[in-house]
Amino acid sequence: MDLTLNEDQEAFAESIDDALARKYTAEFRGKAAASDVGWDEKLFSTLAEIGASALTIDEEHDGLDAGAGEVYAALYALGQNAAIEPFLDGVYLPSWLLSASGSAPDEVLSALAAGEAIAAVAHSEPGRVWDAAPATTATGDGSKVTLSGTKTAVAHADQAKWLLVTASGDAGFGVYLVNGDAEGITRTDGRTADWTRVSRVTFEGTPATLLGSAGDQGRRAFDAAVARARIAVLAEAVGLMDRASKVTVDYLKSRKQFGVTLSTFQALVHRAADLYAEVELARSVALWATASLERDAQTDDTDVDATADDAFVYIAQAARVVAEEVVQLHGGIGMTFETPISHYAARLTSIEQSYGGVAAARRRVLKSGSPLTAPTVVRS
Amino acid sequence: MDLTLNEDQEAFAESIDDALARKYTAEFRGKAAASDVGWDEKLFSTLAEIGASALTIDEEHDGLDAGAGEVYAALYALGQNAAIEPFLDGVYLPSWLLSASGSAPDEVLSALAAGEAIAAVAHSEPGRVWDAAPATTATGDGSKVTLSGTKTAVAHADQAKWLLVTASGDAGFGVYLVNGDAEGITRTDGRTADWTRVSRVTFEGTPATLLGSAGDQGRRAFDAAVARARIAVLAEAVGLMDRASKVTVDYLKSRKQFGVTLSTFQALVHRAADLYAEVELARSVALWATASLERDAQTDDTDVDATADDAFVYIAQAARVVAEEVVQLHGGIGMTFETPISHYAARLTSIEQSYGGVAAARRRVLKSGSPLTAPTVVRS
Amino acid sequence: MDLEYTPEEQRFRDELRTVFYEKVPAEIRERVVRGQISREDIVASQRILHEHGLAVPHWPTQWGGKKWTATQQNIYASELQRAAVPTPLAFNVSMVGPIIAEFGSQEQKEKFLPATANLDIWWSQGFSEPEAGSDLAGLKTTAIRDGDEYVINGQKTWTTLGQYGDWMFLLARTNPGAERKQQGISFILVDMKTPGIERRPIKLIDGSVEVNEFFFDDVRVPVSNLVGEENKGWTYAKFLLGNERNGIAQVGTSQRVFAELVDAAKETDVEEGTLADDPDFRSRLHTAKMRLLALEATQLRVAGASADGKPDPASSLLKLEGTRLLQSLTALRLDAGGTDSVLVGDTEGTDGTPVGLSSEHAASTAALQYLNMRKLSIFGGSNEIQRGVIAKAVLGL
Amino acid sequence: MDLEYTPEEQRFRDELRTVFYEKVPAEIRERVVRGQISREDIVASQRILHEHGLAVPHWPTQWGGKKWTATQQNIYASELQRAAVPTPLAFNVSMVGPIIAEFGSQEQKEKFLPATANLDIWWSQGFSEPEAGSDLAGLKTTAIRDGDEYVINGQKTWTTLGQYGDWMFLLARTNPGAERKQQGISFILVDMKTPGIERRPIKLIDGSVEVNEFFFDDVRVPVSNLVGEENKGWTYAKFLLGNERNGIAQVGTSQRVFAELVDAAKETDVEEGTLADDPDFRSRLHTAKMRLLALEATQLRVAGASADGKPDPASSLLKLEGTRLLQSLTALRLDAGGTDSVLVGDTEGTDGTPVGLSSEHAASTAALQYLNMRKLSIFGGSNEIQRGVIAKAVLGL
Repeated sequence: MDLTLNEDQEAFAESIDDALARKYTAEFRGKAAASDVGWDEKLFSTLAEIGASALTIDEEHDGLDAGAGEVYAALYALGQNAAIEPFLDGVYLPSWLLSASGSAPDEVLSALAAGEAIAAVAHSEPGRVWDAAPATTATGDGSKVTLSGTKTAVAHADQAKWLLVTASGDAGFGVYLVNGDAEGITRTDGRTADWTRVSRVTFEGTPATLLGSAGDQGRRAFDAAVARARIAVLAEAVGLMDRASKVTVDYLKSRKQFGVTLSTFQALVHRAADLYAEVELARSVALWATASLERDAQTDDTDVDATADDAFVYIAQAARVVAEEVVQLHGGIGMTFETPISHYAARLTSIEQSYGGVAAARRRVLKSGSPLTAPTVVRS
Repeated sequence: MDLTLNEDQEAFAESIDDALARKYTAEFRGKAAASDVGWDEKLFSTLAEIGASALTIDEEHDGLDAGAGEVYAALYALGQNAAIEPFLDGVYLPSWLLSASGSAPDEVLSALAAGEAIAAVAHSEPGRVWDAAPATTATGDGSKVTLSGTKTAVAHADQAKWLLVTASGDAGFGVYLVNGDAEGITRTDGRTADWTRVSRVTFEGTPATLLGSAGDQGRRAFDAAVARARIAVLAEAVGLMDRASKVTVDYLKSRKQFGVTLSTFQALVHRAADLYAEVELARSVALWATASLERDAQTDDTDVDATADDAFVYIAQAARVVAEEVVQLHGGIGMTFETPISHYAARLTSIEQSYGGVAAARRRVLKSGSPLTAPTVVRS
Repeated sequence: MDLEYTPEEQRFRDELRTVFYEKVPAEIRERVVRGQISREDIVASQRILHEHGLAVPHWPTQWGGKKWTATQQNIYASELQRAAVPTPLAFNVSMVGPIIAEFGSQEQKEKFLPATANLDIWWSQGFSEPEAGSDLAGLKTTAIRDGDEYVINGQKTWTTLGQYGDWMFLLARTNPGAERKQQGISFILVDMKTPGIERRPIKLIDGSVEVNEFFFDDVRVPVSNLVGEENKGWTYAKFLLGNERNGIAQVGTSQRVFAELVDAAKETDVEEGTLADDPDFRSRLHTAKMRLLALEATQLRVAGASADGKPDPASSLLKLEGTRLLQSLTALRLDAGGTDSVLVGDTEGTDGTPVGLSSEHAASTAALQYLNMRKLSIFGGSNEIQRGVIAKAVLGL
Repeated sequence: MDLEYTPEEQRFRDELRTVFYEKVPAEIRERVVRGQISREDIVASQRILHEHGLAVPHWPTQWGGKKWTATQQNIYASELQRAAVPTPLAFNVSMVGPIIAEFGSQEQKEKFLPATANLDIWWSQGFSEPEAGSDLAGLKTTAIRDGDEYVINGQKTWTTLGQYGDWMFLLARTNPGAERKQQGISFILVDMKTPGIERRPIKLIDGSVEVNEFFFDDVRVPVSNLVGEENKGWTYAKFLLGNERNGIAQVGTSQRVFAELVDAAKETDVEEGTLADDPDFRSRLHTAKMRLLALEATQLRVAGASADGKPDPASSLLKLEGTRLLQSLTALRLDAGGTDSVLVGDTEGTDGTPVGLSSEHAASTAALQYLNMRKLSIFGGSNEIQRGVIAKAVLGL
């Protein structure tokens, strides 16, 4: 029974945190978000060099073939700095989809592992819930498939060398590989509330290749990859909450009002204590979900979706409480773009709505057997 | 637009509060609850003399034929003192059921109005939800009806001269009048968590008389009377919350820890402010429900059930928060039988579960159109 | 007890509605709903209201006021919010206007009040400073008399919409040596075109520029710009606090947002049926509904109970719960939209706020509004300050 | 990362389970579930545990201890609570026992430890006083030396189960003139049969008598009853604080209550189907479930991280959330029972608590337990104190 990262994983998280913390101010983040690519290319390369891009890819493609613990470490450290470099949506989630398919072109996996390119996953459609079958259609078969439809909230589509697009074809649900510069693609670029670059992408007769198999099996593989991403993003959330609450405690110690520091006001101090409890409890859930994922990888137990939903619902709620409290405890300054705390709050807010959002996750949970199943961390 | 009691109603509430406050200590309440009848007979008579028992009964039976405002005033003042004299369950609710039936014996209403006797309403059955058809059966018709079955949580059944018993007969749901000393009645006496006397009552071939008509119409009349009681008990809840939070504020001002009064601790002071907000908002909802009831009595609008459920759900939630906070802010002393605050908390806890309880009320509300209907106090 | 307005009050409300819904352009009100109004919208709307005598109803009648009852004032605020009409600029109509009307010279009244009511002058507020937020009396900006002028030095911050300000009313120390920190403060009017004033816009996390910082470096203003007596500024500032009971609970706004939320839920398809069928969402809607009802009823009780217009500690209760509720409604809208709600387009609205990527969905600006609405419980006296006021003024703690 | 116990740990757990489920009588465990255990139940259960070496595992091995790992201690506490086995009397096994073992004389150890472990002596705690609750160091009871005796005067309160106490360990001022209030306090053992002690039972709102007040009037105890050094009592008392990390979160208890709640929901018919189908109730269950999972995982993290047995501020976090969660589970059970849950019978249980009127329903004692469980966030260091500890010890505030 061990719910902690091992020494190597801790060291990996620290090396990422070190690389980020030296640069990441609110100003740096703002500039990176506003740059041509939407993140800091140098920093992305630095992190790729210490292995961040290779984690989830097998050794055949020069990856590190690491486990859920390493992904936790990376995303936790990224979260601690509210970093916007696109490892989860641009590398890890695409790599899981590609690997699961068994039919991914080698050069794609190798490029992702090397940090030379990113891919983008295009699944959300405007006004359509995550679990619905895609309205985007795949027509034709074999090497002659084309896609038509509109995807939204596609993270970093403007920089992606490849798009992994979900669509409904004759055989049902499928994930299709599309070149970023393929014909028939129209993009409207925008951003999320946390300043991550996203696009609406329209496909009209765009050539595509089916990854793996279509139909229910394809959907299950897609859902399992997304469940991994849901658990991974919770590590980022815990990193964000951890650092945001520490920054807030520091603020209470230094900021003066009425001639004394805010830490003199017991009402605020008690709220900081509640915040600490909130973060530590959320950390435990994220670690539990990560450990479950590692365990599932070793056994035949594939309850990843349920684990991801359970954990997501809990941590999204904690993320909201923490995001709101850290801003409130900062007062007006916590609302401004120039202080880190607002970026932490904004990113936490986006995470709550990621991969279909918390309300949809709650609906799935409440319809499942989860509410009537006793919780237990220990599996044996 | 007026959501306040008028001067007469205010004066009425004050006269009841005066009569009670002079006597009601935790010790007095404890003794009254442990006495033979389960309340203080002298105090009951005093209150009856100033009109408390006659409120809901028409002038023909020497009642005052007063409205919902007067009932609010009486129950608010009873609540302020955590009084256990049984006006709501022993007089008002029975009188509403009797009056609605159009077939109540004159002597019953007159005795209730005069404060000479009380009646008890027997509807709950063990392990059966409030809205279910009674498992208790009514057999026979005309003057030969007998009842068989078991009722539970019958408030003050041991002192009631009459029982108003719900049962299922050939024509469906009915409310039946039964003499307290009729044959075939077995009682097991107990109490509620707030020390109100209640009994489990078993009927075996007990002679009874149908009140009003049986069937759906009878059930609707029963539900409407209970809805009035639900709204009335909220006035009691607000009285309890009001006085309990004031007692708590006084405690914070006087109790010393670490050499200073508790009011020095800002964390506690801010919670007292939140408590104040909770009570005032709950008061507004109780007054709104009361005003709605008064208005409905003058118009054809009979949305009493929905109003009662909406208000009950809101105030039961507030009651829980307030009951828990006033005890917590008192510390250990708030748990003891010898301090008033614990009696306030216990009574609030019972009210949350009265007339079927808050969970059932929530289920009704969520299945109704209420969640999708805009709230509006002003009707025009 | 009575749940209906009197026939006069109903007539009054209907007249207001006619102006709010028929005279104020629908496009402006639509932009209010989306949280994307511009300076021009605010000016246009206030001028239309003023044209109909509805911009400064609580001012003295001589300057356009109406002598309304507390209930009428309450109806006005609620209906305005519900109709999504931009609230007349608070700095003009609720702050500097009443102060000048009460304490200003006849010359000041004539010069400023008509232009203030018609928004010909856009006023900014110069109260907060970096080291004087919740602790306003800790302000450090000085206005030292030099002949017929005051020379102002210092820094003001959190100046909402200060980028549009023609004039600023500010608090500054005319007697820095005063014993208590509340003493020696004066209330001074400053033409923002005066040399020596520098503005630094403060971008908020949602991308909007709503607040600004101002630096005053030897800014010289005529002594005639002093309002009332020198060193009495703190008294005038306090006159404002608690003066804004009507509308502070934002009941009308929350009612509008609630209705939008229900409409959106009915139109949002989920896995089975629409969001309006989702038990969890219904439960949260009902909680919000009853809180809103409690808030409205409380506001009506308070409005009825103290018609004398004096500051009432109940306004702290209304602000506390009113802001919490409106914030939780924006959170509900965020959750309703799911992934759609965090999307923001790249085209910018007139005030710099980006427009939603998928503007056909109510969700499109949900995350931005959610983040922006965090300000409600901070600005204008934080919720912590309001709890303190309740504890002290109501509970005697 | 690993979610499984080692084979040794699993074997260890299975051995414990055998004792807890097969040796401790089911009737006793059933009474724990209903919140109606008696003195006899506690004694019987502890003796059975002691017989199997499971009453005082964390004591020195010489006196019956086991040298378990942190994980084993954690398994022990969780399994004990889950099985609804009465926890060995904390005053004996977690408080006075470890103190005597660490600081007592050899004579004291031999006289008291075996009897304490076997519950032949029932100990009471004499720490709190009417004016010294959260502020324990403010205690006023004196123990003035007179020859070979201490003469004790004063008052102790909140003495849990003091009605059964054979002996009391108390804190008293042996040097009332000490400079700081934490100084001059000694840790003294008192035979409750000594003349001059008067008990006043304190009835709680649920009707139970769990706590008591004790008055000491010239109570003379031999100097040999002093534990450790005179005037060092505060050090020994602090030794206890935070010592009780295992079990403090009551994870096992909450797991048991959660399972009971699910079973009850499945058996409770509502308007349509059972309570287990009610979306609102499912939602509340799921919230509780995930909080419980978060708590258990946190406890496991903490247990693993600091195996040295030293006081850990994390115990404040575990107590804070552990009590809040268990309290909210009792509230859920209350709501599940509806009107049934407030019923109490007139026959009294062995310890004075009335038995449920409808004991066939889990609901029958729900309201009593709900009210009784309010103590969790008050006694043993209130949640306010725990927040203070976290702020100071963890956050440095």
